[in-house]
Amino acid sequence: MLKLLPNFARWSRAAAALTCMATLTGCDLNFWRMDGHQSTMVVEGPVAQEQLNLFIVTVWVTLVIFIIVGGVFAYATWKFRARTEADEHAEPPPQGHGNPLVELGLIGGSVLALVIIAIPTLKAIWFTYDVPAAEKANAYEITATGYQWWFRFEYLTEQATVDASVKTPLVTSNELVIPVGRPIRINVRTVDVIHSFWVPKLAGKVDMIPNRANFLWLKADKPGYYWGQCAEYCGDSHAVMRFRVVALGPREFNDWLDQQLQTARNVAPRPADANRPRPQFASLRSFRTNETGITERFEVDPLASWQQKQAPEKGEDAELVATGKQLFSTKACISCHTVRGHAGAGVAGPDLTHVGARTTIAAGLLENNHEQLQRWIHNPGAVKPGNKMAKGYVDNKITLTAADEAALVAYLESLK
Amino acid sequence: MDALAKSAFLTKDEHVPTQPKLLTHPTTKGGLMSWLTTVDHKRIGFLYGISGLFFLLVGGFEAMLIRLQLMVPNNDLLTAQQYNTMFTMHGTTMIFLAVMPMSAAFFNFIMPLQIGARDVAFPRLNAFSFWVFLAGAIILNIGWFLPQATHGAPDGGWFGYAPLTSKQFIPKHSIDYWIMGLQLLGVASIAASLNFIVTIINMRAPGLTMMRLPVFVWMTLITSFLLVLSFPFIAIALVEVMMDRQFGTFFFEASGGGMPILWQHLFWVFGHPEVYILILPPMGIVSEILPTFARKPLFGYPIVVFSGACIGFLGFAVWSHHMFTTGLGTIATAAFALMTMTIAVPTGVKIFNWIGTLWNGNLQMRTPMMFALGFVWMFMIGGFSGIMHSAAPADAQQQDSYFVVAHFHYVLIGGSLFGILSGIHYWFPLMFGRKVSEVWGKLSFWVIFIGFNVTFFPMHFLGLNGMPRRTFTYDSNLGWNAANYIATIGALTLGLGIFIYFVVMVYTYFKGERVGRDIWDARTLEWSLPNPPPEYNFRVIPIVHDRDAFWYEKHHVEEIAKEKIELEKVESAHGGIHMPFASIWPFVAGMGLLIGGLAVSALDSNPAPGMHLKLGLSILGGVVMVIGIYFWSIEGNEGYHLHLDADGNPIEDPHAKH
Amino acid sequence: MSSHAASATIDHHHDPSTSTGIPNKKLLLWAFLASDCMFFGALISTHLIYRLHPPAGGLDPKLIFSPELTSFSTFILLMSSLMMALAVTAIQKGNVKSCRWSLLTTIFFGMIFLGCQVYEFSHFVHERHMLINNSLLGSTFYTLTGTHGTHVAIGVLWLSLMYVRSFKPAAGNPWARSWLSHNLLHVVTLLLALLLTLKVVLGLVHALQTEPTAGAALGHFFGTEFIFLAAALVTYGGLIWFARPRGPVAFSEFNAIDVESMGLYWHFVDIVWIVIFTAVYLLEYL
Amino acid sequence: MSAPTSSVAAHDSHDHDVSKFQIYIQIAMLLAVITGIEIVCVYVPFAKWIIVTTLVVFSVVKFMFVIFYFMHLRWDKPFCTILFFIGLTLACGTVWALLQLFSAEASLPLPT
Ligand code: HEA
Ligand code: HEA
Ligand code: HEC
Ligand code: CUA
Ligand SMILES: [Cu+2]
Repeated sequence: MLKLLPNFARWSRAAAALTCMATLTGCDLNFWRMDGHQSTMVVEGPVAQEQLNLFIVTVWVTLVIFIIVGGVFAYATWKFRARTEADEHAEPPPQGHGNPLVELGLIGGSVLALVIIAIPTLKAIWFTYDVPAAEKANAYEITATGYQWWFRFEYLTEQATVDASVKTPLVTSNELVIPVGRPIRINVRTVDVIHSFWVPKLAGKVDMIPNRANFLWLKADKPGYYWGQCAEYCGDSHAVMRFRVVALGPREFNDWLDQQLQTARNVAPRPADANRPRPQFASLRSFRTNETGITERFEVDPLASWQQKQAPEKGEDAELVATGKQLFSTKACISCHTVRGHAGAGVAGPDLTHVGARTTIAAGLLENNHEQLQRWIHNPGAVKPGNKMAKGYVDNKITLTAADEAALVAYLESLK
Repeated sequence: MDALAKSAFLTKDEHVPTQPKLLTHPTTKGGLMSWLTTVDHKRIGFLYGISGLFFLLVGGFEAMLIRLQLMVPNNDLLTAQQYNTMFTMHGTTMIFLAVMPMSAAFFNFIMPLQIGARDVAFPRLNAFSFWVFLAGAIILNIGWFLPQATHGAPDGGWFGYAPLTSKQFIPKHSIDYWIMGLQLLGVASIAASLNFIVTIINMRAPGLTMMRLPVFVWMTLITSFLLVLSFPFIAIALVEVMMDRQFGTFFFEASGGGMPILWQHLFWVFGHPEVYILILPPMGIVSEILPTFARKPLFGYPIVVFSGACIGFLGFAVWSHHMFTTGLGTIATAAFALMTMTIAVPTGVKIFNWIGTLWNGNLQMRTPMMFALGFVWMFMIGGFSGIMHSAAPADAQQQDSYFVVAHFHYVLIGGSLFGILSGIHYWFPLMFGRKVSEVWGKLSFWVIFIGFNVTFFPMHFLGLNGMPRRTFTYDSNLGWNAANYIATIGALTLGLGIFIYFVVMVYTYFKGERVGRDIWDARTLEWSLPNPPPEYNFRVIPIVHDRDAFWYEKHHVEEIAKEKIELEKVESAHGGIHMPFASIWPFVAGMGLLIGGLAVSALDSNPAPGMHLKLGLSILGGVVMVIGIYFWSIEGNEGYHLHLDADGNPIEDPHAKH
Repeated sequence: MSSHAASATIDHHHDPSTSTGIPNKKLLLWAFLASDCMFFGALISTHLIYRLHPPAGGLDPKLIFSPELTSFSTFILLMSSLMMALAVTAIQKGNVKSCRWSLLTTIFFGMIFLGCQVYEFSHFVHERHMLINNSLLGSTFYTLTGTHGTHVAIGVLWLSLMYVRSFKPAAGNPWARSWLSHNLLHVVTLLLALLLTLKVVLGLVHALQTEPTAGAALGHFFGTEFIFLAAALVTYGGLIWFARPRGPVAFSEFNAIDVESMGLYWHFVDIVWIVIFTAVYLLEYL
Repeated sequence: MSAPTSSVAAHDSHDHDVSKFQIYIQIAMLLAVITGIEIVCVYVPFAKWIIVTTLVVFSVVKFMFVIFYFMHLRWDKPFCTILFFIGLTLACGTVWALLQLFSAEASLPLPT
């Protein structure tokens, strides 16, 4: 039996070599690549950068210790192991009990290593906590509120038009648009359970905790489209509670603001044109529960996709949109949603005033296009388990025909 | 004066009246009844061990489902609900029902043997602890077998952050089971730990001073202290959520001014010491195994002991490092970050001393040694990622990401579990008189070792690449596909490894090679016993002359033999070996808690239908428990005396009292 | 061994059968009390945190608490501690009778404390409208003091069992055979007596408070509580009957450790109250 | 049961017994008096911190008297004291830390 052992070792060595080769020659098993949309290793803002720098310090310190300690450990194991039968039965070695000097030295060394980590840690704690004093004046304040399972963003300093006389702070959801180069101070709040606000490329997370006035700050160094996600377990659909941050240059940001501050857009009625093709919706397709909601086209350049979304859809069908607008009221959508300037003052769901100008819906889960919109309003529960809109469908007994859905989608898409 | 007889233990019921029928002591030595009534610390150890291993499989199965779900993006093997239940139960099961009871198994089985005691200080309390543990385990898991819509297994995460656990957000009873289950597990742990503390402090063999205690015993002691001092906090926290859920109080209810953050503090005041509760016993085990197979004493014994105590103490001052992202403010964050870092020092000391133990040794690479060495490697890596977490700003990116998952599985599996698996291998011959085959043992080690690293190493990268934990699904565009796929393959390998491990153990139990006493040429007292050790453990209580007591005995054979004869004479003059009576009452009391606990958590408090049933059953449970405790207290704690023949077999003498 | 019993003196501070000389039970209790410190630490911190950061519009404890009653019950608890200490000294000297009396007094004081608490709670609920589920103050206050009350109640139960235990007949005593049923009945009678007394006294207090004149109060009291009063008297008779001398008992200075460990628990409950009294009640009046 | 470990201790502890009764009564009186003073203290028009400190000192004194005399720590092996004080210190430390944490500005509850 014992002879099997060396064989086994040889096999496993061979297997290990094979696996390494396979991985290296790229069977796409490149698990060490850390450049995804939510990477904390490729960052775009000073807060995340500070956090990354600190992380790198800890990596180096522990790596050096690991190499030293591990080296000695490996050497000891190798050097003093019993190799032969004779070794096995050798006289026991000297029964030494320890050496206080060695211990003290090692303790001293460990403390030193910790000091190397502690200093940048302390520095970073103060730096990442709040907007640096020098930049305070320039900071832009936003309140982010977590809901099961989506995010609401309130621009405290921007007054949006409701009608000629009434203004309210600007509210959007699930896509947070910020100006590049300005520190953003975000108050994080929640209406229900604990959520967490996390845009890895811009800053580490801060939890949204009931009855607690948390905040964080971040800054985007360059224009971009950043992925974010709720990072505290908050119930059924925690995994799909996502959001986006779009950072724009000052001019673009102001343009965007101007557009947002206006009330919802109305599609100008046009003379009926029998030749113009009406938007076609694929006959209702049943999606798999967790089928991906994002297309590859979108992937290539999300920021460009976002910019495209700002312009009105081509070939809008005013009639259809008008029907949709009607349905939006009659089908009780308004009980939860607000479309500023149109109908509805609901606050249980995301603000939909400019929903057509977003790239994603359902809290970053689905791309905002006809298919996904229709998929969403057809049966939100199938897309996002347990979500509150599905519950609303049950309570309010909302039933939509295919034609209703088409109209609603057209309406939603028109809301730029 | 006759000191033995003076013990309050023996003399109290000096004039035993003829016992009423109800109080006759059970004497069966076999069958179910003997297990329900046993007060023998070794048998109780087995009960803990078997339950722990069983729940390791359960928790492992849950882990496999988790990994299979995450194998590919947008997978729908499990629903969101099922997945959330799965990781909650996986975490809770592994920590409270697998690793802790397996540690308790060693505390029970090994610790009294190592200190030269015949039993623990309070044998019936020990049995009670186990039955309460079992009741807690049953309540925790009962939801699997009940309607999922209204009951279901717990799904609030293993640290059950308020207010998600409130009735408003999870109206199902799943959370009630979680609360009650943990509460009972806490009772069990506190009772058991009090017992161990008294045992270690008071029941040591003569000559066994504290600074001669085997390191495993020291770690048992420190762990027990951590348990009795940390569990109260979670107990109170659980009481508070329970009140919130059942009586509408506002402890964690923001609408009434409550602060849910308080739950996090109360939980982690318990939670952090808890992780040291999970690691210190395996550290003790490894500190036994390394010297044995290096064939030299532990390097720097006093420092290892002291650093263990340090870790335990510091463990109470770092809890907020789990809350770095909750907006503690700069000062608190800095304080907890620095405190957390200091823990690296005593822990490092242990690592250095283990390496020092190997140095100049004569290392015999047997299976337990392989697991122990694996432990040191893996724990070190896990410790390093712990240190990375302690840098609070960096942790803002890592918290609740797979980087944390990687960290704690390195310390929990690579640490705790490896330590326990090595302990099983090490003491198997003592427990069953059979030895695991080296080939199969090493095979299982390598499969587990490789599987483990393949599973969890990539998770570091996943975490840094922004994958949050507790997500039942992920999109394919985030660069997480490869690592998740590999991790799942690794997990299957790991599962295979554990499977082999189990099969080998079962095989060995029935068919393994029989071995004699002390097959490892070990150093501590338990190896001086025949295997399996007799009910009474020690024919004569030994006198301890040195730190590695048995090693000393083996090198001073004649002196010890003479001494033993003397001691035996003295002891038999005092009536021989004193044994505690078996008793059914701890079991009865435990079952009362089970019934009451189930009733309280399973039934609705408001409107009527279930109300009477609930009240009735809760009262029934209470009554059964009180009956158990009442009879337990009046049956008295006297025992009987054993007399041995030359071979160490008890001579039948059923009437021998005292 | 029996020769030993005669050899009289035991050292109550040294048990040679253990490694440290501390009896196992005593050590168990001290370790448990260390753990209990953490229990109450958690409860008290919860209460204090919410007192220091109360919700807007929460209840004001100043308008709710009444220092007179609480001071009284604090005093009572202190006295019960004294009696407990005396009980231990008595049994250590082998003075079973004196120990029994001290135990009974301790139980009695403990019951008064519980009575005060029951009264206080019902007063707060009915008169001051502080419920466990209508305010954060109610939640933390009732949970904290209720947990303490539960500790006292367990203590009373333990004391009662110990008191009854002190009648356990010694071997050879003809009563030994029916001891179990006797014991059970004795316990039940004692507990009944305690509960009935509590009920009656609370009834009396209630009557005195609600009725305008003392006469009316008495009338009301007898009207509603007569049955309970009668039952209570019966149980007292029962207790006296159970306590009649019945030959030698198996309760002596060897049981001192049992009484002493129980005492540790009791005193601890008392000092926890000292802390609660200061932190929860007194500080509110500043 | 383990075998005897140390020689039988000298029986000198009995010297205390005679006076114990007296001691207990005196302490009980003292405790009652302190409680009385405490209640009066609350209404004295001194600065708040003085009164709070006084009250805390008083309850610590009561606490110590009870554990050292009524609970015999004074006459017992010091180990009991150590054991209990481990729990006591940790509990006090944790309570203190929690109160501090919740008083930090960042942790105050939301204004309503
Ligand atoms: C066995 C259990 C165990 C152990 C032993 C540890 C040990 C440590 N843990 Fe870990 N931890 C967990 C179990 C454990 N942990 C669990 C379960 C969680 C997650 C809970 C959850 O969220 O679900 C967690 C989470 C966790 C966090 C929170 C992460 C987050 O959620 O944001 C942090 C933060 O500081 C942390 C830190 C540490 C540190 C510093 C140690 C130290 O004790 C490690 C010390 C060891 C070493 C450093 C290695 C050896 C030392 C040397 C060779 C000396 C020289 C080294 C230096 C000088 C650096 N752990
Ligand atoms: C001691 C504790 C312990 C142990 C041993 C383990 C063991 C394992 N754990 Fe886990 N784990 C935790 C404690 C532990 N875990 C905790 C506390 C959490 C956090 C929970 C929370 O967030 O609330 C967690 C969370 C957690 C997650 C994250 C879930 C999420 O956040 O979404 C994952 C994902 O991969 C995981 C995987 C595994 C795997 C693959 C194993 C493997 O080691 C398991 C190996 C064992 C077996 C496989 C069983 C034996 C074999 C068989 C039964 C035979 C055949 C079986 C098959 C091959 C199918 N664990
Ligand atoms: C009971 C309340 C409720 C009703 C009724 C309701 N919704 Fe919603 N809606 C929600 C909630 C809550 C969300 C956010 C869900 C999530 O992402 O978790 C939402 C999300 C949406 C979104 C995605 C918005 C975004 O930015 O992510 C759209 C579009 C939408 N609803 C359209 C509709 C339409 C059309 C109707 C009527 C047919 C409707 N809703 C009815 C509550 C409701
Ligand atoms: Cu919100 Cu997770
Ligand atoms: Cu921790």
